[in-house]
Amino acid sequence: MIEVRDLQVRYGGRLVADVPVLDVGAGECVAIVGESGSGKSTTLLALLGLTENAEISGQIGVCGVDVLTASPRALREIRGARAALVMQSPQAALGPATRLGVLMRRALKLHGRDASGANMAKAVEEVLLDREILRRYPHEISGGQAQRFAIALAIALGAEVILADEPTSALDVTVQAEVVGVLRRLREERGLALLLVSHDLALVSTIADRVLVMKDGAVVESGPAAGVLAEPSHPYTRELLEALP
Amino acid sequence: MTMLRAESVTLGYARNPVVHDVTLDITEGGVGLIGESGSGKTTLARAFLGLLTPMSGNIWYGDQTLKKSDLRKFRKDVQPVFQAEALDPRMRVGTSIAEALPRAARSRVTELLEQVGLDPDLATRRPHQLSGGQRQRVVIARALAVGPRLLILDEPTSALDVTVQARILDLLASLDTERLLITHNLAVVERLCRTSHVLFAGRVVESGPTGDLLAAPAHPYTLALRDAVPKLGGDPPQAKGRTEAVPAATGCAYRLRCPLAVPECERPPAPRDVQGRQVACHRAEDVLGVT
Amino acid sequence: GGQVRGAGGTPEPATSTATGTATGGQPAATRSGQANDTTFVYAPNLDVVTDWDPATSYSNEIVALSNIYEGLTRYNSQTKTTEPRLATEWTSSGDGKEWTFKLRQNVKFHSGATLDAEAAKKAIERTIEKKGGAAYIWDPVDKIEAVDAGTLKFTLKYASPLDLIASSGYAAHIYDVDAVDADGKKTAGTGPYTIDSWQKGKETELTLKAYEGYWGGWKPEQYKKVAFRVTPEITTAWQLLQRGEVNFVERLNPQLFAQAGTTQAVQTSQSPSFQNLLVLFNTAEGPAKDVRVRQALQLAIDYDGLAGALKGAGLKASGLVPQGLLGHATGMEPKQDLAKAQALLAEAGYGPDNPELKLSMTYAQGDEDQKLLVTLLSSALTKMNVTLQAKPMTWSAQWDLGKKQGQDIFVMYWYPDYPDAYSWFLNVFKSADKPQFNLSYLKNGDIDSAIGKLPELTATDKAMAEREYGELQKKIIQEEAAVAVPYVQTYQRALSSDVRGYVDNPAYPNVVFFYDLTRAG
Amino acid sequence: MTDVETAPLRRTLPRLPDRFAALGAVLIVLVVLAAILAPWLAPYPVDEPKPLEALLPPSGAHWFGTDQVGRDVLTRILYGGRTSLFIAVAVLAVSALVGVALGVVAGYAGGWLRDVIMRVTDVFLAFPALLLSLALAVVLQPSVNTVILAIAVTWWPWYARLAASVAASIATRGYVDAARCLGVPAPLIILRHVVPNSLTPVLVQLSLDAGGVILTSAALSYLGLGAQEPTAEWGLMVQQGQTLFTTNWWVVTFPGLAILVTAFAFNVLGEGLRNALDPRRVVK
Amino acid sequence: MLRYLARRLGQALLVVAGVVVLTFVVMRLVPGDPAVAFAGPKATPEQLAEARARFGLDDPLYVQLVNYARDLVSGDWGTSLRTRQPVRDDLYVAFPASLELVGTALLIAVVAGIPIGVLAARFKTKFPDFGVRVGSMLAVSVPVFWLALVLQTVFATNLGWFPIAGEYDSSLDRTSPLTLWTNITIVDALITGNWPIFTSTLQHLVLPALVVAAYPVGVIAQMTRAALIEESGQDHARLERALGFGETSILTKFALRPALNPVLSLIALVFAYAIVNGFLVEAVFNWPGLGRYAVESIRSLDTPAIAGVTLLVALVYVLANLVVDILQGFVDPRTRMR
Ligand SMILES: Nc1ncnc2c1ncn2[C@@H]1O[C@H](COP(=O)(O)OP(=O)(O)OP(=O)(O)O)[C@@H](O)[C@H]1O
Ligand SMILES: Nc1ncnc2c1ncn2[C@@H]1O[C@H](COP(=O)(O)OP(=O)(O)OP(=O)(O)O)[C@@H](O)[C@H]1O
Ligand SMILES: [Mg+2]
Ligand SMILES: [Mg+2]
Ligand code: NI
Repeated sequence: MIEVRDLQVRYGGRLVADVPVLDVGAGECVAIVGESGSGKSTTLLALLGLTENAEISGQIGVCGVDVLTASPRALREIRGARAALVMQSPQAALGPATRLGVLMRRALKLHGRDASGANMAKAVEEVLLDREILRRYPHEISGGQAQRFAIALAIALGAEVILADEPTSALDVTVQAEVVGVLRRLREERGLALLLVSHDLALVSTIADRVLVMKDGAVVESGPAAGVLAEPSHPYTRELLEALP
Repeated sequence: MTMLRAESVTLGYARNPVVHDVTLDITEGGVGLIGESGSGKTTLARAFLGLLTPMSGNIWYGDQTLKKSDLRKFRKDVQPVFQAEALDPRMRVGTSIAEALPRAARSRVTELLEQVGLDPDLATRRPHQLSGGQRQRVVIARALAVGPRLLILDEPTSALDVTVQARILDLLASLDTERLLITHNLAVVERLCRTSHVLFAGRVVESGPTGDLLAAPAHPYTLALRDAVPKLGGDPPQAKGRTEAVPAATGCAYRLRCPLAVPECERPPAPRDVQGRQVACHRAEDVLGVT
Repeated sequence: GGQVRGAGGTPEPATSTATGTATGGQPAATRSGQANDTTFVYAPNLDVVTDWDPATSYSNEIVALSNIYEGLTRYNSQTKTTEPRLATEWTSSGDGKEWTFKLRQNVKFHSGATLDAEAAKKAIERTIEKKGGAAYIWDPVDKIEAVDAGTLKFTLKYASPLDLIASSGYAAHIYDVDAVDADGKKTAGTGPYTIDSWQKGKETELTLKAYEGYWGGWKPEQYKKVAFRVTPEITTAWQLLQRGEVNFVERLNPQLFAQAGTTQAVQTSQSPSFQNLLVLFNTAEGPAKDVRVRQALQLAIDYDGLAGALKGAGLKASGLVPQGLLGHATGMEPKQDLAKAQALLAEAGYGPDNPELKLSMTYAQGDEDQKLLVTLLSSALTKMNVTLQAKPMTWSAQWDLGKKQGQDIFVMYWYPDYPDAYSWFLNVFKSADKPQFNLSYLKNGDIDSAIGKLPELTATDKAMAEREYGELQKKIIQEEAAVAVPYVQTYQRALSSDVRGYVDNPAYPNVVFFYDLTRAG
Repeated sequence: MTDVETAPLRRTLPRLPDRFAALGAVLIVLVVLAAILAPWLAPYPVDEPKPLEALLPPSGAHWFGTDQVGRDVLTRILYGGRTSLFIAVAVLAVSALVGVALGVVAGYAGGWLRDVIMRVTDVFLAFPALLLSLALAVVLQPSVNTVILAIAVTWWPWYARLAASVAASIATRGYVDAARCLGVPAPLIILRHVVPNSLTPVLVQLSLDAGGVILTSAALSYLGLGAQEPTAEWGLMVQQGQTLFTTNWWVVTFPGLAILVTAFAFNVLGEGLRNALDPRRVVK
Repeated sequence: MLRYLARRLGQALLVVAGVVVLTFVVMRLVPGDPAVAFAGPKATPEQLAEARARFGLDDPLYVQLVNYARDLVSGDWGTSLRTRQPVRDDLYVAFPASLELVGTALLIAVVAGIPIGVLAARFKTKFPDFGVRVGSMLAVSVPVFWLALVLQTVFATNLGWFPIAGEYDSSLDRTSPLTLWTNITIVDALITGNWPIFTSTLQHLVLPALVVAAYPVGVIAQMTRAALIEESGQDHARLERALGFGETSILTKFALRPALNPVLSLIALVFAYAIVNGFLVEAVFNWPGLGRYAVESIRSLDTPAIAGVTLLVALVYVLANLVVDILQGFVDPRTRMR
């Protein structure tokens, strides 16, 4: 689903993300962890070509499309339809003046998908939301609902991979549990690939197959989740683990 | 010994109560205040600091209500450590710390900075030139400047990276002041507080010794909270009940989310003693049975 | 339900466009029709009518009312005599205290009533009673008698030129006292026009239509409709005139007037007025109490520069009384003389080597010509270490202050209510305990008594009166130096070139007698 | 009112975001220099009418021609800049001082005090600046000082509102609470913390408003309610030349352009500063 | 929502009360005696006394204020010293004409300003954006009275494309008289199907409306641009991009509505501003509106008339703000919560 080689992202010449290898296969869940400013979000956005005024080098393949050389049109076609994004701040990620249903219908039409009410309701119900939510505005729903709706969008569009940038860090733990639960279920039932960015090692350890640890833009350690967490080889990873209560 | 005590306080903004009839003692050994976002933790903290006047009820400082007490002494005794924008962005941090010190005692700034583990040279910097952890240390230093007996800590570390967070917690643990710690991180309370109170929708739903509380919650909300925390390498956290429902306006505020709710819950539960804890739940015994 | 704009108006028979077919907004004014279909459009710069009552009216509405109402006589500024109007002939007794007017026969008011001596008597008596506006002009009248239907006899308290008084543009109208309507719905005059429609605040505020029963009768080439289109901006008015959208503009600036002289579609008319500018010095208080200061100020005014900058809109004055009126004095043209002014100031203890002299001055807000005077005078005085603190004010504020003697120099225009020089002397220079228009606060017994004799002289011995006027002006201007008279305004009118028969009559400022006009070919 | 990001001034001030703002800065420097150096730059005395040289068209001797009493238009435009800038500075200084003082107190104190002050500003705000200035200018004698007073009377509430909203948001910041808990008295907190941190948006607003004040004062003078003869003022010049526009275009064109250029320069610079200092906009 | 409305209304009423007091205070400070202005320059002392009594100028100030407020409420806005008509009647004629002019101008401003803003935001930092920024900045910086003169001279006098002045050809009053319903000429002409007056009014409107529209077009374009750029930098725009929407459809489909919120609140302000700008323009174009009325009233120190205009404009402003507040609820659902 995602194949990254020698990715380097620079802002004004400053290297902020340097990822030699990052692969996510179908049905797989890969997590990127690291401290604030270590380049996690940047990496994620670069995958969809969403960074603004950044210089990017290397190779990025998403669902078989070479992101760096693809035409804007081709890029737009994979965005949403095949690779979907879920962001950190739940409500801010939804346009304030657009009803959720309207947003979903527009997105479905854009990609030529079935925009019938039934189809939309089905997607919404799949993430344990009431179909009535489609008539609401973003400010009328809670954070957890917003995140689940973002996931529902991906489902309705038939995305094959979900890129999630700290999807639960703005939520309470009880709500976080619910969102994580939905993600996990989708992965199991639909074989969705998941690329998850988080700073919560404990959370990552519970759902990710593989983990990348980033510090100051560089990947300092990567490997199967269990292995990395059990026997960290890099001192920074060790420090992270020790800091956990 | 109780230093500060909230007695049946109702707090709110512009006549909308957000904290209802809460009674809470700040006792020795650290007190934790846990609750989800918007449950009124900060509001309560501001009332303890005398920054917010209760709509009803009283804050007792020793044997006097806060309104009548000697505010100068109170200010010396109780100091806050907040997270957000706790430092004036245009003031050198040294000046910020010295703000409360008498002119003669300005030299203590160096001493204070060293006490919180900072290089005294940093005194001439402005907040934006410091890292998040350094900033938080400055805030603590400023609070310590007047020699308080009690620190009121409102999410002192939640915006920090875990590694930095751990060091700040160490620093806090090493201080010999009393503390009221507000957080939604259960692990933090476990470490720093002997007693804890769980707040839900502006009401204390459960209080007791932190260890007991987390080992065997007696309130369904405490239980959900505990089980939702991911454990390193453990199973994915579980959601118990519905998380989205807004707090109920009548009866038990938690009943719309509660997996154990029964018709009886439409009657507001009074706090009662269950196995050494104060719990406001009709089904506390059943909850204890689950754990 | 809706109401039709210009209610009371008479819509033209709707031949072309009642509601349907669009005519595409061609300016309808340019549509040619028969001559008597055309509307004569007058472009006033302010309100057309503020008072519909002919007894008290004392403002801009003189233009409209002079075409709706008539007096017993009318002043002819070219022959300088009064001419018959509602009175066909009149005689006065030798002592000037008894006047008999013969009234025109077969004159009907707009109300339908017939004009007779009784009606005329009632009208004048009502005007006197109302005490509004210019009613004071009838002050000499002691008694009015309707001798018979066609004869009106006045007995006066003191000799006065009653034929002149009766020609006044204000307060001398003869009207049907029972038909007066202050709301402007109907008119009570005998004149050639009546109201067609009136709506305050609209662009075309007032339209008049011919009174078919007018005693003078109607010819096809006369204008039977008149519209007043309020146009405050001179340039706009000028452009509308060029386009033929208006026919008459009462005043342009010198530059536009010059341009008008060379524009095909436009003709111009220029004639001296009876309105002059008075610069009154405070003779009672302050630094100007010193006659030398007043004389210096007189000499500091750049009379020729002012007249030059006015480019014909004003003519250098000679004395207080404008040309064309009995009492006008020739050879009194003032001249600037800065050296002499400086010398006088030095004598009075001012000037470059002495302390600064500050003089306060008030003048009319928004009057370009007065502003010109201020600009020139203040820059001339600055060089003599005199600072002119000139304040433009609205009339009422300026006048309020003036009545309290609050300024050193008061600038205003003066014109007579009826064409007689007496007005300048009686109102402006006769002493008064409570100043009304005596804003130089002059108090001189000799002058007062000389002024008192003027009406009788005018009525009885014109040559003697002429001499007395000359003497008085010398006293007031040269000896007392109570006033400087920089210029007499010149009326500069512009009108469409196809209008015939326009004669400017300065006795009726800004009035166009529409009945006298015809439209060429 | 939106709350305003109070980016520390020091960090961002020197950098203007783009060439557009730089253009404004350059224009302003030119306008200000021209005004300051007017006595040296002007080719003729400012107030010496020569009626016989009235209305000369632009030529080598009079670049912008002469006016209706024969004064050099270029000279009067240069001096007019002094009048306009003086008015702008005075108005903004007065309104900012009054407005910020009241606003900060209202915003910090909150409660009924804030309500009272805000209702009063609402009343003043209900009058568009020009309108109340009109009414005031009628009441007082028209002059430059009247214009300053009249405009300031309608302008301060904007600053009061802005300062109140900024101060209210600052009053909830942690450092203000901290200072209160340390026992710092309220007046000191206002002076030490609230005012300095409220200044950035006020400064931005000041630069944005300069153009507006210049336009308003010109409009008042144009209506005859502002500067008076013989003061050189652009709005007055337009008004006096108005009837001459079709015959002597230069009398109106140049003063009008002067207003346009100056207001433009200030507006551009103001926008630039706002973009640099205050990315989130304050709706005025 | 209802409670919010009620509170908002209460606030508005409070402001109106303040406006009345302030107007009264300002007007009582006028040095020229209104009685003098009414009775005319050559009035006798008796006439003056009568005028004083008529205006109640001999009562104590607070009595005058109470009377003033009571009269206002009962619809008596005083009598104009200049026109000698009830001020309310004068305003009733003048205000609709202003509304016509300002309304047209605002229509132009919205119809032109918002698309221009969208264009600039779409091509931000490119040439069209630069053009829009310079253009809109010039539009807000131009002195309207000057612009009015220039446009009138160029397009009416020299080129003859448009009529020079006036609201419509007044000779049409005779050929096709207009039935009044709203007193707003163009609206009445439209609803009664009076095409000659309609087209004539339209032609006469073009130049003055363009002049009045200059400032609103400028600010609306600027504000739209800025709000759109801000909105398109928000998190939700990133999600929309991630869903595959193009820049243009993000701007028009998602960002525009929330961005209109600040634009809307601006319109209330701009509306009042435009009425006042009309004061400067109406005189030049001889538009029979409030502005011309105000300017003439000011020149003749017509206190009741000035007070009337001031009050009316302030009321309109308060009302406009109220309407905008309510409208905002429709444009941006978030604001309904308050
Ligand atoms: N648009 C941008 N322009 C310039 N620098 C940027 C931009 N976006 C991010 N950066 C910089 O790139 C670095 C990496 O940022 P990034 O957002 O990827 O970190 P992160 O790991 O997601 O951190 P966090 O946990 O705080 O979200 C940071 O130093 C940040 O300042
Ligand atoms: N200044 C304020 N004005 C009005 N309402 C407020 C204010 N501050 C907080 N509230 C409201 O009071 C309630 C409790 O807020 P409080 O800040 O005490 O919650 P909290 O428990 O500290 O939440 P968090 O974990 O997010 O900090 C919330 O519903 C909040 O919206
Ligand atoms: Mg990030
Ligand atoms: Mg909080
Ligand atoms: Ni026309």
